[in-house]
Amino acid sequence: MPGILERLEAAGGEQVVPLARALLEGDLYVLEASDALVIGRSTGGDGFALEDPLDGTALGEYTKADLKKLRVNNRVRVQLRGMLARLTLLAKDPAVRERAVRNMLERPDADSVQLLRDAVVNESNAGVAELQWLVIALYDIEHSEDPSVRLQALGHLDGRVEPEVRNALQALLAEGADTPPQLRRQAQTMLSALESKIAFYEFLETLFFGLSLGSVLLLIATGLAITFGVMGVINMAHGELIMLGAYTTYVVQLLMPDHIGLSILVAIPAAFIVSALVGVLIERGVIRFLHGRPLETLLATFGISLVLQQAVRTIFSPLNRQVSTPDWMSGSLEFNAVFSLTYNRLYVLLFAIAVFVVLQLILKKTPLGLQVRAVSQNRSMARSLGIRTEWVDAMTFGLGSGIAGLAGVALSQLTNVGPNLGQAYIIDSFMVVVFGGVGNLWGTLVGGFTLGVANKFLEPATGAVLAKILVLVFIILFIQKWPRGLFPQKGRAAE
Amino acid sequence: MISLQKVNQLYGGTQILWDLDLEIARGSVTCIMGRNGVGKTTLLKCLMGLLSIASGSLTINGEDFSRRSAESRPRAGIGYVPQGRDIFPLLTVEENLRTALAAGRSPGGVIPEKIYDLFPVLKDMLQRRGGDLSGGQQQQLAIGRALVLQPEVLILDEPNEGIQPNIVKQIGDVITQLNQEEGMTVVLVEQKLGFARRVGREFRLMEKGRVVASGPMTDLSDDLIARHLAV
Amino acid sequence: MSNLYGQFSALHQLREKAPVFVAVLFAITAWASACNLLLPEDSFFHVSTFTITLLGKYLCYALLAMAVDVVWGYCGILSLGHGAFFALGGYAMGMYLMRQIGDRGVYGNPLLPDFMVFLNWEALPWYWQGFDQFWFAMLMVLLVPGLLAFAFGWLAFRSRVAGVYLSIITQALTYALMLAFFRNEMGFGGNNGLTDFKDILGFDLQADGTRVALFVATALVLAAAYCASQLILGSKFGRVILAVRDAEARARFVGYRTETYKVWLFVYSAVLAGIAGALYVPQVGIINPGEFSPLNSIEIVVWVAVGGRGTLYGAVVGALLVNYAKTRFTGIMPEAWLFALGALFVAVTLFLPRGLTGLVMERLPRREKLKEVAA
Amino acid sequence: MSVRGAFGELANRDQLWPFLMPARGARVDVSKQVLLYIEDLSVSFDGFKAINNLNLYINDGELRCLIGANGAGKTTLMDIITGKTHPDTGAVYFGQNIDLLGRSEAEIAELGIGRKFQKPTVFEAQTVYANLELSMRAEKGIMASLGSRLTGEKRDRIDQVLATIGLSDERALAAGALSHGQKQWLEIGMLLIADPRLLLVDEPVAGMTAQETERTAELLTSLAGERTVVVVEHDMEFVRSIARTVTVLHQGSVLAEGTMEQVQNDPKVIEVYLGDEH
Amino acid sequence: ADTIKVGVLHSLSGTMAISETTLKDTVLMMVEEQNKKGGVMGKQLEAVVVDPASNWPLFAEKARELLTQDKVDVIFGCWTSVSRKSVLPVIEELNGLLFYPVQYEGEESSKNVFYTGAAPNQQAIPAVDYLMEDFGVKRWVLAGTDYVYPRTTNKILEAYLKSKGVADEDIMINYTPFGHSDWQSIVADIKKFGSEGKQTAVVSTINGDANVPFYKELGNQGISAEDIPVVAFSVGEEELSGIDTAPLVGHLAAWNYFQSVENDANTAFIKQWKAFIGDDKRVTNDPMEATYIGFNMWVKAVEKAGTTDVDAVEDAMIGMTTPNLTGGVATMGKNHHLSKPVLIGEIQEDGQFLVVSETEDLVPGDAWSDFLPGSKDIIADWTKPVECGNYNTVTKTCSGQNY
Ligand SMILES: Nc1ncnc2c1ncn2[C@@H]1O[C@H](COP(=O)(O)OP(=O)(O)OP(=O)(O)O)[C@@H](O)[C@H]1O
Ligand SMILES: Nc1ncnc2c1ncn2[C@@H]1O[C@H](COP(=O)(O)OP(=O)(O)OP(=O)(O)O)[C@@H](O)[C@H]1O
Ligand SMILES: NC(N)=O
Ligand SMILES: [Mg+2]
Ligand SMILES: [Mg+2]
Repeated sequence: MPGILERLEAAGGEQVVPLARALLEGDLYVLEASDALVIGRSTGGDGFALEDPLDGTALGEYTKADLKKLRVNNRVRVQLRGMLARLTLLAKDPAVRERAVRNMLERPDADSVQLLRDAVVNESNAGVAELQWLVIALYDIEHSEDPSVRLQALGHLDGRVEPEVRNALQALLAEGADTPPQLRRQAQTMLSALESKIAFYEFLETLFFGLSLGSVLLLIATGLAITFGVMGVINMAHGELIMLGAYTTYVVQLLMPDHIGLSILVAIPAAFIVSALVGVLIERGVIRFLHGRPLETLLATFGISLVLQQAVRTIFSPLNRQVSTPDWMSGSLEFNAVFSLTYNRLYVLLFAIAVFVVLQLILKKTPLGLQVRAVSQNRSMARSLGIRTEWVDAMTFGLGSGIAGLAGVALSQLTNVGPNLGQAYIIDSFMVVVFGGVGNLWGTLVGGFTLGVANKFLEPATGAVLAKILVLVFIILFIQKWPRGLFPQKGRAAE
Repeated sequence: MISLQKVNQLYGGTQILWDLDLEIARGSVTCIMGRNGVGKTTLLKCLMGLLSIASGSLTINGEDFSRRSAESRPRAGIGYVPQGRDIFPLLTVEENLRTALAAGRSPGGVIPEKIYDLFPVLKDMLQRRGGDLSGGQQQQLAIGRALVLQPEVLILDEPNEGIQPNIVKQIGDVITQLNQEEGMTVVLVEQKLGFARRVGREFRLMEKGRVVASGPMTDLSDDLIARHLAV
Repeated sequence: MSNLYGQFSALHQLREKAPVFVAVLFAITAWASACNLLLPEDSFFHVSTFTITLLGKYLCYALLAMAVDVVWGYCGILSLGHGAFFALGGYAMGMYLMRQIGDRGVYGNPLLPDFMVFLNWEALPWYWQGFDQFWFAMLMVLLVPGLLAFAFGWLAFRSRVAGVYLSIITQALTYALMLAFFRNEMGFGGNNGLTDFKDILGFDLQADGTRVALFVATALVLAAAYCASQLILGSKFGRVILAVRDAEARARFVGYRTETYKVWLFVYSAVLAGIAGALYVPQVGIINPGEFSPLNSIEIVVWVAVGGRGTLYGAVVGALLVNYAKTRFTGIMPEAWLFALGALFVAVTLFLPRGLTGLVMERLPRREKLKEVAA
Repeated sequence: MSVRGAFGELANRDQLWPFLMPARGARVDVSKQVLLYIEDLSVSFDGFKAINNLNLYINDGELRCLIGANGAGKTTLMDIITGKTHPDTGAVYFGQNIDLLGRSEAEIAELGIGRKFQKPTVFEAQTVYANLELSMRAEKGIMASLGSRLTGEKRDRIDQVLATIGLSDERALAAGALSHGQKQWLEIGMLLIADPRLLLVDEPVAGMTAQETERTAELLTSLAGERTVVVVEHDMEFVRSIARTVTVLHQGSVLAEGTMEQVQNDPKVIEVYLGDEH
Repeated sequence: ADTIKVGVLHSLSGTMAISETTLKDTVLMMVEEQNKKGGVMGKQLEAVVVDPASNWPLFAEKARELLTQDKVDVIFGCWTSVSRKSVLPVIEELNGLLFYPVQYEGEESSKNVFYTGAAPNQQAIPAVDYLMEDFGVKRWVLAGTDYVYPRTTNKILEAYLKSKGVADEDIMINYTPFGHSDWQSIVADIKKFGSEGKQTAVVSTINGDANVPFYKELGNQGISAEDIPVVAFSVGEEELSGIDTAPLVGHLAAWNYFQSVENDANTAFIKQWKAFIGDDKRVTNDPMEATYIGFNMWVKAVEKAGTTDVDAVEDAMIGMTTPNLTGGVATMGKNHHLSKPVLIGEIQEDGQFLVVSETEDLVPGDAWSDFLPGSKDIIADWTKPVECGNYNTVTKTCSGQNY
């Protein structure tokens, strides 16, 4: 195969780009009937629309059975990429050109650099040109014998944070004593500047990781902050309600396989409703008989969680289910070569905050918020004031459960959708609610983010396992000092 | 307007109310008296639907309420100030008052200003937690909260427990005022004779879960008191 | 609140019932042991070694449940981390059993347990010293859970951590320990834990005689613990404990240093749990960090609730019943047993608010029936 | 101490673990006839001054009535004396020598300061009898309660108190099942049986009938002299019937102090507390 | 008895149900199939299924129940090593027979157990060799879940890599807790580690549940297989069926079987499985093949021995051969481990693997690793005259036997 690719590149020039791309992306097929190479684009289900790999003419619709996929492995992929980079170096679209140059960053070879030297003089886009100079400079620093060329090349590295830059500088500094001192000095100052820059971005990155972990904690704990924090139900089935939300996402995707991007948006209300309904069912069926016996709710909801888990195992099988990530949630938002934020985490973070805000509004702006607190503080008095306690209980539990469902949607984008999903999160969610202070939503918010950030700043130093242990120990010690969490209920009655 | 006939009530195995009969007339101020533990609070809780009655009937405004939920009482215009006040401790004073809006009897869903006129201290403390208030302040809050309902009948269980004298007097005045100016029916459990005599128009004496004597307040003789209230 | 009013008289009844409990326990133990050892295997009345080990395991769980009931049922301390004390007791015993293997391990190293050999440990860590002595190991069975409980309780109760806050930090405690014991660096065999035990005090662990002896020992310990707990809780100490459960602040104003009471009760309970763990390990043949799992601890609480909280024998009955149900259900309905178990838990809460023993006790005559008021 | 002596002491069942025993407080020094000193006391909650620069002295053996508007800080004052609330500034001394601040509730109770709460608080799940047993003056340490027996003497004492508070028939009833007034009595009983040096009684007659009020008055008066009693009440008849010295609190400080007569006619007191009727 | 009882000891609930349920179904399928063929020695097989619920002590209890109450003749079961360790004393005490179908860390050979999954030398080492030779990998991240299998495998790999001249600073070892779900920092670290100019690869011994978030994070942080390939030992077709595979294409796994291997036996097996389970989308995987081989070998051994008696079957098993599903023949070694081909596959978009490398010969399973100092000198040989699972060839002693 490699030999063939080189010949293709030499012979075809830019014409083979679509073919190479299709091969790279796994869209290249052999039409069994004619043994012709074709590009196939799935039209949903088993159908494929075929086109000619060279001129793009449509060849009609075929089914999977008519086609044989051309499989490639990593080695071929690496080669294809290099080839595409070289072929598209002069493409019209600056973005394509930029991608092509970027591809050469890692290990520029003499041929490619020569291509670049030719291209850079005619490059109209400043950004692309800069990148091209960077590749050339990296090559020169590594290979040139002439100190002045190398010094000049160093100038092109200024202000860049690509890891290749750092490697080049380090390599230069690691050279023997015959490197001119001026060059060394220059490289040294650039390297320290670069490193402090990278350290800063690493700090930002860790912070984001922490906030992102915090947002997951917040999401899983928010529902519990209501059912447990406000209503006082020790809801061991909370994790399973999250799980139901995730499975709902899966089912929604099954129902609309061609609209993965949209399906997540549909799944949000769907998961809320499914989990909320199950929550209302649990409340009406079990919890309402346990008023004033909060500890017993632990036992009952533990039983319910077992049943829900096994039910999911029976219906969906014990295997994990596949939930796809829509395109708009994949990849990352790149600020520069060392700092980027992954989209899925970013959306989850925004989503968590949005859920929190909406919930606050519901609790603050509708009578429900006041009534549920009244009911939880003194049920019979609430009834004597005309509060429909049964309705309030059902709605509140439904709300908390629905939010658990929303957490499930988010988690389906981050982790396994399987019967054990809930168990994996139940402990953490209780931890966050208690750490923040039972009955205080702001506590849950601050608690979630604090634990997330603490965890992520510890992790690089201690490793993931120890970080987790340390956070737990921290919670234990924290509670000793603040026995009612971060935001305790105050006043005479709280004692 | 409130009528109980042959009401029996049990806590588990112990019977507290025995074939109890009670009539409360519209516009009256009725004072229920009796020693500790005779079942006064229990009677009021049955009235409010907080305890279910084993047998007997309870009608309010001619409607049968003996099997209706507690929530239906405030909707029918019954306000309740329980013994021990039952303030929501973690809600602010304002929120405590707002809870009573749930019955939907306050026009526009706002707290009537007159409550602050009656109990100015509440206005000063609107943002304090109910549970932090002193006992007497809580009592005022409890009455205020019942009044947010705009009730036709106001039921008070020992409203003067722990209240400073000038406010006791004020509460008495409020009750009288509400009764006379708005025609509110008042049912009052009270141990202190002086207050009962001053505010009550009718009395009912209870003994061991039964009403054993009743009549207009003027008929409450020393003899009756000695017989039913002395220890 | 529901089951509180009857408590006190129940306590008196229990004092009458202690001999009954012990007698029943001994009768079953003696009968099962005799039928296992004396009767031929094909006899209809033969009790298999399987049943004996099973019963032994259940009794360990019963002891553990009792330990939880002592703090939860009587003092209102809902510990969601009692599995930690159980597991620590178990590890102490496991370390002794491990050292007993000596050079009979697969690598034949006389000092290092197998898992240390193949992960290239050079020497025995200091905290493994002394565990070759039975007395030392037994001391640790009591001391390690006891000290942990003391340190934890002293911190928590002194700062007046209570209610769910306490429950959740006990959970954090066991969770942290689980993660720590999972770490191979800890030197406790990582997630595989300690296993492949050979003998205890020189007796072969796989011999029927040893099994029966362990089973009988467990029964004896359970009976002793029952009586001890009964005595403690029946004394004025017990009434102070109940007072702490119901109105801790009031108890302080009466002059009781409630935190001291709680700490010692907690330590007592942790030691019971540790003993249970130590008895458990030789009978099931393995101890691993899974025992620290928070869900395990929650399950213990569930046993107690099913049996009936606040009555020691209730905890015992609950542990036996739930575990028997688990054994049976996982065998006869492997795919659906969780439905059955889950439904059992829900049903017990809904229909038997005082647990199974509550149901039985309610049927007993001459009990005052005082029920809660809606207030 | 000889080794044998030390061993003997250790072997003594009641003394087995000396370090587990609560240190019994030093004797109260009342050489100046004053039992309770409260000086420059202030406490605020979220910026609200509940006690404001309060000075108050209670003499040994006195029966003092404390009155004042709802929210004047009477209960808060008791909270501070009994160790429940920590003041921002000020000093509270029991006798000449014992600083109460910084001591735990239990320590203060052990010193002989007993309290009845405004809202009756009893051990609801336990019988009336057990409530009294628990409150009895005795060693409150762990070992002591493990080994504690109800001697005939103690039983007589409980019976006596039961009779005093009129709950002899309810002795086996769970305290939670008592009516409000009965709980009040039970709590008074718990106070009596603890045999304290200083009794702080917060609204003892709330919810009691006239006769019961009278009985309470008699009881409290009979206690004074040997013990010191501080009573908070709003029932003026009751106060009148027992009071020798009355202190009026207002907004966290002393507004007036004197005999009932003096206080009753103080225009400031009439304005903020009594109303014009009295 | 008129039937031969086959015990099935796989978790159907709890954390391991996700993996083990499939194996339970596989055994049931094999039993059904065998019964259709007339059973074994003319007797029908009867499967006895129990649920040890991912609870390790419960595994021991259930094993005892199967052997003493149900009196099964053989047990197919266990997945995690800890469950096997828990069951082992019981099986040895009662002289039972266990077939263990999962790749594991080695360092064990029991008279009563046949290990039909891979030992480390049948998975890890060939995978590393492939990456080193064919892909030019110079830096290594050994990432694993913190438990004994990854620890041991990584110990072996570390020793192996160092013997190949890899420097200390070119090896990064990282452990995470079970079910770890927040991989942001670790993936970022890997990215940094891999951006220092040398071709880097990740050798993953990450356990089941933690894999999905791990791969998702890799994809999102833009690490493709061409940049930093990940070769996994615990990710097979079944795990992939729960993952959106698009971002994973090109990452690798090393197994002894892939569903995609084209071969008549395999095609038949896949068809039979899909029919049995009633789901056209269900996949097959390596532990299933191991179960298949184990089962067939056991049947053959019973027929050869003419009895289900454990000792006789054990003797008959050694040297027994049966076709595997990749076109070769599996042979049971004297150390109770199988000889297996080692396949390296790249993940494809459809969740299947494209085989990119395959060992020329079958690799015999090595119970005791040559790369661990403690076990270099130990061998297992269950034939006369050694008859020992851990025989020290230097001291000529046999240690740690329990039967
Ligand atoms: N939850 C309960 N369980 C059992 N008995 C109860 C309960 N609550 C009250 N009682 C009993 O019912 C009787 C009546 O109580 P209730 O509270 O109605 O008395 P009351 O007349 O209001 O007395 P008070 O003047 O003291 O408030 C009392 O004897 C009391 O012991
Ligand atoms: N923990 C607290 N948090 C906030 N405010 C408090 C707290 N404790 C007391 N207060 C406030 O301090 C003031 C004094 O309360 P206190 O209970 O001492 O009054 P009191 O004199 O006992 O009144 P009453 O006669 O009505 O019982 C009140 O206004 C109360 O709201
Ligand atoms: N053997 C394993 N994968 O635990
Ligand atoms: Mg009452
Ligand atoms: Mg007060």
